[in-house]
Amino acid sequence: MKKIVSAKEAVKKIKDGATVMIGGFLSCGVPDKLIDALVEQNTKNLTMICNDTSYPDADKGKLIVNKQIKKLITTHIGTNPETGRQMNDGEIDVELTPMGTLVERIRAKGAGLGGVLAPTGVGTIVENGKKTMEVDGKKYIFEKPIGADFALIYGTKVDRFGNVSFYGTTRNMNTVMATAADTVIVQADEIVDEIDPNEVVIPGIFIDCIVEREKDLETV
Amino acid sequence: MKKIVSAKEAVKKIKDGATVMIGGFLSCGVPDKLIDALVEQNTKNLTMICNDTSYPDADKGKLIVNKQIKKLITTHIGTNPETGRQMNDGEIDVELTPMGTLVERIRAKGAGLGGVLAPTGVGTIVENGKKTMEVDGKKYIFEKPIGADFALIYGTKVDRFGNVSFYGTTRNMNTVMATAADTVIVQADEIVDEIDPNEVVIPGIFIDCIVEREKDLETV
Amino acid sequence: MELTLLSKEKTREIIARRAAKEFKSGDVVTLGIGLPTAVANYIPEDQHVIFQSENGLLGIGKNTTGDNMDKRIINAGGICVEAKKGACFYDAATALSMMRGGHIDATVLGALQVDEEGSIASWMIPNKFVPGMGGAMDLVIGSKRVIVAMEHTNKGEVKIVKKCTLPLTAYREVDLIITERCVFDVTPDGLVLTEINPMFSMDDIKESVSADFIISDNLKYMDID
Amino acid sequence: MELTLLSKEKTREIIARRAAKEFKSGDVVTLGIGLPTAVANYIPEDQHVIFQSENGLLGIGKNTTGDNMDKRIINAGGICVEAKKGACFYDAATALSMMRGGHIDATVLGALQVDEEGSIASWMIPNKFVPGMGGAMDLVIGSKRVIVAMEHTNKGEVKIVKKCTLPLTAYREVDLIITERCVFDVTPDGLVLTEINPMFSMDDIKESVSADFIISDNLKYMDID
Repeated sequence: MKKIVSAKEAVKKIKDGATVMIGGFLSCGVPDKLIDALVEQNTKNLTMICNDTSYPDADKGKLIVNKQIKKLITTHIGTNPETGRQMNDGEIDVELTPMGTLVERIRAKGAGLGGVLAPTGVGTIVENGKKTMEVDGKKYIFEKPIGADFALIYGTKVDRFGNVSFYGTTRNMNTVMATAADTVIVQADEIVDEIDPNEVVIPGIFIDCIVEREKDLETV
Repeated sequence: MKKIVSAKEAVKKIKDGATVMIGGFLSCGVPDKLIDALVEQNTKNLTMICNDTSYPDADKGKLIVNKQIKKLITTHIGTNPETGRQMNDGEIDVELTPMGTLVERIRAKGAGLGGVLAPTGVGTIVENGKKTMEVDGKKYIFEKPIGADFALIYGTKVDRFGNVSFYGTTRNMNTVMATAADTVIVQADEIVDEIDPNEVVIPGIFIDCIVEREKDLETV
Repeated sequence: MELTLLSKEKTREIIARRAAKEFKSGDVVTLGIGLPTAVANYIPEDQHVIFQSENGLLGIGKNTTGDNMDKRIINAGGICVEAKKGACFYDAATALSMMRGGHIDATVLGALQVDEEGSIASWMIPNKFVPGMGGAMDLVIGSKRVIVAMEHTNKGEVKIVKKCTLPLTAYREVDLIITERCVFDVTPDGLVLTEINPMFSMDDIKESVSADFIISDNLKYMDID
Repeated sequence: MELTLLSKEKTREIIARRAAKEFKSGDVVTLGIGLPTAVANYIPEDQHVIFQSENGLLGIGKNTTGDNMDKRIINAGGICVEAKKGACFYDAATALSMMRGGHIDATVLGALQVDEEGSIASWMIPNKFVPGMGGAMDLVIGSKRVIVAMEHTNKGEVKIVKKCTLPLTAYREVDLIITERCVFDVTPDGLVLTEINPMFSMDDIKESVSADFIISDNLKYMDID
């Protein structure tokens, strides 16, 4: 049985300077209440690993606007002009990476691999500073695993064993991030007694604690 | 819409000397009717990539007993004494590989990666003849992608778009194999009109044609 | 010199309609954000083309509105869409494996520059416009066919160049370039002009393209109705 | 000299019961085929230990029989089992990621040989017995804790050796060795004998182990009832 806690309680262990992965594609499948609690807590100098920085007034975007992020590893910042401004003004260190490469790096960490060879970005600036290798006459970039101290992820339904199922396009990077952080906190739309074992997308083994969105302990 | 064909028809294109991946863990989640058709067809000199060689009188095991396999890449042959006999007598070339490494090699092929670094087998004979690399002070074995001409896989329910869902422990290597072969044939327990898009495990994009087990066109 | 014979709307329509002809039934296609998204509007009703997106949907249908909107089902542009019959949802690892692994038949995307070797720049103008590459690099390297669908020039600035000066999205991966004025095949011999919009002269094309190109023996007029 | 004080059944019971003490509630554990499988029988009812297997099941329950048997739900030994409440099914990529990626708290497996450095050989005797490694190499390299649970000797042949002579399953990954005669901790200083079956003398142990070992200051008797 996994601990069920409030969003506020869940993010308490995240200290200044921590590395945090956050699931979500734009504002879809994103643990918004966990992010709100992290904004409220005002933890600074975070390294954030995420698909995108959403919009300035939404979820991941709020952490940017509130200047809590020192380093950002992401694939797209086009929907949040404040990220671009902070980058251009040298306030935030942004590492832009191809989406597939970021996903594979996170997955490699969770799967205990020492890295993968990606074809993506060969012949572009993505190659800069990275080792390349030729395999059967084709050039690849060696990409190292990446993990985090915390992963904040979203789940549509989560059972008390930590098993997670999803509805719609909400899975995105939540699945790989669940495997690659020391502490994994899932925000559930709903905590249920049981999920059909055939419909579980993230096995409970990867989850540390659960926050229920609508019935958050602090807000009820 | 994917083609629905008989098992006999589905395996017709598999010619002597082809490389074939076959899903299943022992006799669970295995495309038994496709294998029966391949035994019936008596195609020889095959390279077979599979988790195990099952039992002598069952599914994958029949291909061994019928001496259709020239080369075998697998993780475990202990349940089929005939495989061991053929290996010891030099009748079959057997490459034994750790299960996780085989899965990752197949996945790498399907995912367009040039290979992965696996920690598994470091300091053992698995390392022999392979390149090793150190990453952050830890040694890894460089494992190359592996694909096949054909993948014969199992699905519990398959819809006409090729989407596959599973029941129980039948997924095993079927999911990765679906991504890594030129032609992917799925044997369905049942062909259904539609699968809830949230419950699809293998997206239809990876499937080429479908055989329905119980209502196989040739046996009805 | 900037030619302004066509409205913005008509320009986009010509490009999208032309790009839509590149598919056949059963093809799985990924459309980039912006102009390429409009390509879906010109696929014939009876042609079963399947649209895929990197946020986890195979079988993208129409945009949803009002009560049909579900914020848990979006396309890669963040717009709520319908999941068509036969659709499925999946995670980013699966989505990007589809893309990078060669399982997508064609991708249509916009560009800032394309060059005569088929290299494409689409994700940044240093210090000015840096949205990031998202899944574009994976798509371009992995798709069986890469189609650039873009306005011919950027307010008069040449976009089809000898060699891209902006940071690349991918080196030598483009197969076809479609603009409102013409169509180029990218071949091992270089760009081949295969179609021209009858509203433009060969000189118009030559003046608005800095890449070298060959004129096809079968040069045709583009359909602009 | 082979000591035959214990029946095969009693031998296995002593080992399995001792191994079962290594877990705490919430642990995720993988049990090897054969003797290690019996460990599950000695876990206290109130202790929520979760059993995982590489063929795709987290939450393995009892073997099923008769009408309850479902050939689509098996354990890694091919035996039909029950999926407990809270269980889930997954594919081989996920299963092996759990194992190799350090998500399994403990694994219990048998061995042909274990040596004083904690290396283990369990998957082949060249030209004689070559079942293959299956998921064992991934498990041993990835599990947080690796427990070897095996009969003390192979019909008198020493199994706890200075250096494994058989092909390794993993180099220096074993944490604990449990036999019917004794328990060894594998430490950076070498093997430490921590428990001894009161039916055996220290000389019995020394004669049946070719590895060097240290005797713990807190040496205890094993529970053999």
